[in-house]
Amino acid sequence: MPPLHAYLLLSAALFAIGLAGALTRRHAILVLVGIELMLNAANLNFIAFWRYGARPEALTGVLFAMFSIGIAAAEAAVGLALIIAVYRHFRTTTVNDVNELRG
Amino acid sequence: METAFYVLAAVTVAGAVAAMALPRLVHCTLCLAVAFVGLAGHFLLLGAEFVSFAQVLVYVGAVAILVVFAMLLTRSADAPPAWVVSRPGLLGVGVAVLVFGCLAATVAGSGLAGREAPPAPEVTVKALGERLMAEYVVPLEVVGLLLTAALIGAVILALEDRAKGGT
Amino acid sequence: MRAQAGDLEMRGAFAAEPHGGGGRSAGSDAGWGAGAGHEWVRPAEPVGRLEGEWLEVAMGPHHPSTHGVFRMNVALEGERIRKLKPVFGYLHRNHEKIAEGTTYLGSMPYTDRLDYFCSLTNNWAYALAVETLAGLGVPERAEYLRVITGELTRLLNHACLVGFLLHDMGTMGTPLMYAFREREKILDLFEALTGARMMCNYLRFGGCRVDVPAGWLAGAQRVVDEFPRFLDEFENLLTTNEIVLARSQGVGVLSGALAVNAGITGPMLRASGVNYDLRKVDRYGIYDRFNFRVPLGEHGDVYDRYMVRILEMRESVKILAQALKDLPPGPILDPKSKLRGFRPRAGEAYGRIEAPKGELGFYLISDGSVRPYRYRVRPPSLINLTVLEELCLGHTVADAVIVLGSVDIVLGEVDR
Amino acid sequence: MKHTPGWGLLKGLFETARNFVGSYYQPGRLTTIEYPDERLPVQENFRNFPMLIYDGADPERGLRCVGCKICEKECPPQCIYIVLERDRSGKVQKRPRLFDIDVSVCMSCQICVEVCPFDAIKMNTEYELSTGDRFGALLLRKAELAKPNEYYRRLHPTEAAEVDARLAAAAQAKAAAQAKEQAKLTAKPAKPAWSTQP
Amino acid sequence: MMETLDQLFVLLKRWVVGEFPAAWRLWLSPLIDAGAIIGVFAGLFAVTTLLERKGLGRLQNRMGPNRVGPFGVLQPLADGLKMLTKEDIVPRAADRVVHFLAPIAMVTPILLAYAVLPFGRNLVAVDFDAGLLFFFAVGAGTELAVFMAGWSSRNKYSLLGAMRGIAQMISYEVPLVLSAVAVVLVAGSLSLPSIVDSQAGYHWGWLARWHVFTPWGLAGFILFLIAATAESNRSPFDLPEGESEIIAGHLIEYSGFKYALFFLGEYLGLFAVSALGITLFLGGWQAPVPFLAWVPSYLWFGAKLLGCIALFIWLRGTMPRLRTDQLMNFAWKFMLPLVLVNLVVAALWHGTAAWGFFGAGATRWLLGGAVLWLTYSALSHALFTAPGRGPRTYRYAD
Repeated sequence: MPPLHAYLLLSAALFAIGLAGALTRRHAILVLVGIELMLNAANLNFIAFWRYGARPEALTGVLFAMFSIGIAAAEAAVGLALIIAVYRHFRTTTVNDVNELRG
Repeated sequence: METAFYVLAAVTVAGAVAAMALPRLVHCTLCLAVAFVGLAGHFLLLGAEFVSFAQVLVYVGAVAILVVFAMLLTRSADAPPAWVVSRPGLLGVGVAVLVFGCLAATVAGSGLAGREAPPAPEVTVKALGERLMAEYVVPLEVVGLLLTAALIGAVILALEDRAKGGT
Repeated sequence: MRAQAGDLEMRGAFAAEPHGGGGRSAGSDAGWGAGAGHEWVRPAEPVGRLEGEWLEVAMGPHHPSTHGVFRMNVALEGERIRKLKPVFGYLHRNHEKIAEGTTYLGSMPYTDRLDYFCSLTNNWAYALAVETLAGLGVPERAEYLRVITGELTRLLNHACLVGFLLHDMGTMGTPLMYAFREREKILDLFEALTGARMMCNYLRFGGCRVDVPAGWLAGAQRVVDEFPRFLDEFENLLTTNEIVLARSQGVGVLSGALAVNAGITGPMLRASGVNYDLRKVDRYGIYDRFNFRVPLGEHGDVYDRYMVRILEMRESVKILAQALKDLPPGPILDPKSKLRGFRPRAGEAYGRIEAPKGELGFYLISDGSVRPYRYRVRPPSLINLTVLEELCLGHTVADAVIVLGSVDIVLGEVDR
Repeated sequence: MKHTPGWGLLKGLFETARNFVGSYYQPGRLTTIEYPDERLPVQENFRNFPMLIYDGADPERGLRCVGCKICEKECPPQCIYIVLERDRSGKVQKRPRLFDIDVSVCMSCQICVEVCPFDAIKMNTEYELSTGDRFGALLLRKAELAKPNEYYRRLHPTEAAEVDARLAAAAQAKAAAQAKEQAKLTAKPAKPAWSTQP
Repeated sequence: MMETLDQLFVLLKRWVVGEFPAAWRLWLSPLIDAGAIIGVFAGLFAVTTLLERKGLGRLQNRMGPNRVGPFGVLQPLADGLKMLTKEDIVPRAADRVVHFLAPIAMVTPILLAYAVLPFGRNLVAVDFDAGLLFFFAVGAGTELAVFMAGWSSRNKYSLLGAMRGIAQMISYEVPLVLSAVAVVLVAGSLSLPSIVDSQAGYHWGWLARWHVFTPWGLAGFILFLIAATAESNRSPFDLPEGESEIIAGHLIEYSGFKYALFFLGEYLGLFAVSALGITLFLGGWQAPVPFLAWVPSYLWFGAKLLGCIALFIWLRGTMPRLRTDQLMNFAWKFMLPLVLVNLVVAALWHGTAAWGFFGAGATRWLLGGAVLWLTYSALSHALFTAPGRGPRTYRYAD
C-alpha cells in the first residue's frame, strides 16, 4: 500500500495540471476539461483521506466523492450547453474572443 | 500494490498532461478519458469499488461523451491545432507550478504524510445505500434536484435559439 | 400550389447553381437557392437550431442505395437536407443517337436496355410508336400477348421496387428476396417465351416475334393464380408494420398540383391523387376490353406510393386473369410487316404506354429511309426524378434514400 | 379495423418465421439451386450467342452460310465480321473465309437469326463462356461457331423441325425446278425460299 | 456425478491453479479466466456469424453459405482468413493513431464486461458487489470507441455514423439501466450471481421464479431487449451503420483485421448484453423446469444465449430501420416513461408481496399487467397515432 502522501502528491499534481490547462488553453471546452480535472483531483483526495482516515467504516469520503461526481456531471452538462450557446451566438469557442456580454 | 499505484499514477498524470497540452481537441478528450480511467483505477486500489465504477460511468460514459458532442456541435473537432506556447500561456503554467509547489510543500510538511492505511473496510453497496437513504438523504435529494435543474437548464440553453424564433 | 411550372424548369436538375463550396454560409441559404437569380422562394423550412456550416456529402455514385450510378449532392445540416442536387449521366449510352444510326428493328433490342427491369413494356412503347408511324395493325392474339407480357412486367417491376424500397429502409433485403423469388417465376415465363430473362426483345412491328410454346399459358396461369398469395404475404410483412408506417408516412409528400406541373406520371402521380392512367386515358392496345380499376393515393407520400403499387399489382392480376382466359387463336404478326428494308413513310409519330414506372413514350420522325431521322425517348424515370429535391428538402438523409427508392428509377432509363 | 401498435411488427415476425420454416419443405419458397452442382433445365427458346449451322459432317463444306453479309449489316451492335472466300483467280466465292462474332459485344438479340435468308445462323444455348482471356477467347471464329444441324435439333427441336421441313421443301422445289429446267432448258435460278417468320 | 459435471470448469480451474506455485496463483487465476472468456466467446462469435448468415438466408428463402465445408460450417474460418489477409487500408487524411486505437478501444471494454457475468453455478470471473454497475460502466467505453472510429476516419459518412451511434447509445443506455434497476430493486443486490440466486426455486413446484414471469419482469425484459438491440446497433436500430443510408457509418474506412475487430466487438457486445438480460430476467443459469435441473448450469446458460441470438437474428431479418429522430423519440418519449412506470410497478409488486395489495397469484399478475398494458397503449396511442398515420384505405378510379 503506498503511503498517503503519494496520493496527496498525485492529487496535487492533477490539480496543478488542470489549473495550468484552464489558465492557458483558449478553447472553452478545454477550460472546462481543466476544471473537470481539478474536481477529480479533489475526489482523489476525498477517497485517499477516507481510506487512510480514522473511521473508514463511516464512508464519509466515499459519499462525498459520489456527491462530487454527481455535481461534476451537472456542471459538465451546463458548461457544455453554455459553450454551445456561446458558439451559436459568437460562432467561436475561443474564450478570448468572447469578451463582451452583449451579443 | 505499490507497482500498481505507480503505473496507474503514471498513466493518470500522463493522460492529464496530454489532455491539457495536446494541440488537437479530440486527442485532448481521449487523453482525458484515459486520465479518468486511471483515477478510477486508483479508487479501485483504495477499496472504493462503487465510486470507481461510478467514476467510469459518469466521466468516461457521460462527461467525455458530452465533451465530444460539444466538440462536434461547435465544429471544434476539426479546428486547427493550437499550441499552448505563448506568453500568457507560460504565465498560467507558472501559476500552476506555484500552486503545485505550495500543495506539495504542505503535504510534505504535514504530519499526515507518512501515515499507513488501516485495514481495508468492507464497503458494500448496501451500506452505501443505507447511508445515502438515512444519514445523507438531504444531500442526496439536493443533488437530485441540482441534476434535474442542470438537465432542464442545459436543455433550455441548447434550445434557446428556437425559442427566440428561428423561423 | 407553391411552385409554378416555369420555376420548376428553372431549377431543373441541370440548372447550374453556384456551389458556394459550402463554406460559411451561416444559416441563410443565400448561396444556394435565392442567389440563383429567380423569383421562386423555397418553402420556409424551419432553419436548424444550430446553424453550423452545412456538411456537403456526395451520396453516390458509389452508394448502396442509389439504384445504380447516380449521385445526390446533398448539403446537410446535422442530418437534415438543406440542398440536394441530383447528378446523373453516369450510365449515358447514347441510346437515342445510336437509334438514329441504325434501322428501326435494330433499335428494338436497345430499348430492352432502357429500363432493364421492364424490357417488354419498353418494346411495346417502341413498337407502338413505329406501328403508328407505319400504319401497321396488330393481330388480336398479339395484342393479348402484349397485354399479358406487359402486365407480368408490371408485376415484377412493382414487386421488386417495393423490395428495393424496403431494402433502402433497412430490412436486410428480406422483402427484396421475396420479391425476387416471385420475379424468378415470371422471368422463367419470359425465358420460355422469348428466350431471354431480361433482355426479351420480343415484340416486332405489327405483332410479336414468336407464339407461346406449349404449356406456357398454363404456367402463366399458375403464376398469376399464386401471385395474390405472395401479395398477401408481402402486405402482412409490410403494410401494417409500424416501422414502415413511421418511416414512410408523411415523408416525401408530393402534392398533386406539383406532380402535374412537373410532368410526373405513373404510380407516383396516382399516389398523389391524380387519376391519370394511360391504360384508361389512351386505351391503347386492347385495354378497353379489361375490367380493372386504378388505385389512387391521397397524401402523396412514400407510403401512398408503396400502397398504390401494391394495389396496382392486384389490379394487374385481374387483367392477367381476364387476358389469359380470353386469349384468341390466330396469327401473331401483321402480314404487312417486314423485317428487312422496313421503310415507314415520312412523318412523325409518338407512341406512349403506361409503363410500370410511368408514361413511356417514343417520338419518331421518319424521312422515309430505313433509319429514323429523329428518335427520342420520354423516360418516366428521369422525369419523375426531377422533383427529387422538392421531396427531400427538410427531410433527413435516411428519408432521401427512401424517397429516391419510392420514385422508382432505373438508371438505364434515366441516363439512356 | 383498429390498429393496435405493435401488432404489425408481430405479424411481420410471424411472416418471416413462416418463410423460414417454409424454406425447408416448400419447394416454391426456396427457388435457388446450387449452380455448379445442379442446373436449371435449358428452356427450348433460350438463346445466348449465335452459331453457324452446317449440314453433313464437314463443317467447312456443309456450312449453310453463303456470306451474303445481311446479318453483318443488320446486327445492331455490329459484332459480326465476314470476309468472303476467293478462289485462286480472285473470284468471290459464296462462302465466308472469315466469320467472326465478338460475343463480348453481341447482345443476344437474335436479329441475325431472323434476317438470315438461309437459316444458316441460329442461337446457341451454351452459356458457360467465362474465360480469363477477354479479348482472344471471346472472339468466336468460324470453326468455333460452326455446329452441326443435329446439335441445333437437339437444342431447339420444335424450331429445327420447322426449319428442316422448310429447307426440305425448298430443296424439293429446287430439285423439281432443276428437273424442269433440265427438261425445258430455259429456267431461271431458283430463288431461295426464306421467311422472316419463324 | 452430475454435481461434478456441473462444476466441471470450476474444478478444472482450481486443479490447474493448484498445480502452480503459490506466488503465481494470484496472476494465473485471472489469466485463465480471461483466456477462457476470450476463447469461448470468440468461438461463439464464429458460430454466430455462420448461424446469422444461414438463418437470414433461410428467412429470406435463400440457402445461405454452403460452399466451405459440409453445410458451410467452415465459412467462419474462410471469412476470418479473408479478413486477416486483406489489406489494411488507412485513409491518407486519417488520424492514424486514433484510427488504430479505435478497434482496440471497442473490444477491450466489452471483454472486461464479461468478467462479472455468471455463466454457470459458481462460474463467474469476478463477483463484484457492484457487478451490474461495473458492467454498465465498462460498456460506456464503447461509445468513445465509436467516436474515435468515426472521427479519425475523416469521412463524412463515418462522422455522421459516429454521431448517430453516440446519440443512440447514450439515449438507450437510460432505459437499459432503468429496466435493470427494477430487477436490482427486487433482488436487493447489484451483484449478478446474487441476482441469479434471487430467481432460484419454483412457484408451485413447476413455474420457475424467473423475473420474466412477473408482469414487470416481462415488460422489463422486452424493454431491456429493445434497449439492448439499440445498444448493440442491431436492426432495427442499426442506424449508426445503416448501410443503405450512410453505408457503414463509422466502419466505412476500416478494412482487414481492424474491421474484423469491430465486427467481433459488436457481436461480443451483443452476447454480453444478452447474457446480462438472461442473468437479470431469465434466471441466469437456472433450469426452467425442476426435473431438468440436473443438466449442467452452463448448458442452460448457453441454450438461453443461443435463444437470444436467434431472436436477434430473426428481428434483423424482419425489421426495417428507424430514422434518427424517431429513434430518439422512441427512447425518450416512449421507453423512458414506460420503464419508469415499470419501476413503480416492480416496487409495488415487491413491496406489497407480503400483504397482498395486488391480490394473490393470477389476480396480482393481471393487475400488474393491466397497469403496464394501459400505460403502453396510452403512450403508443398518444405518440404514434396521428391523423393520416396508420393503415389507410384507398379509393379507386374506374
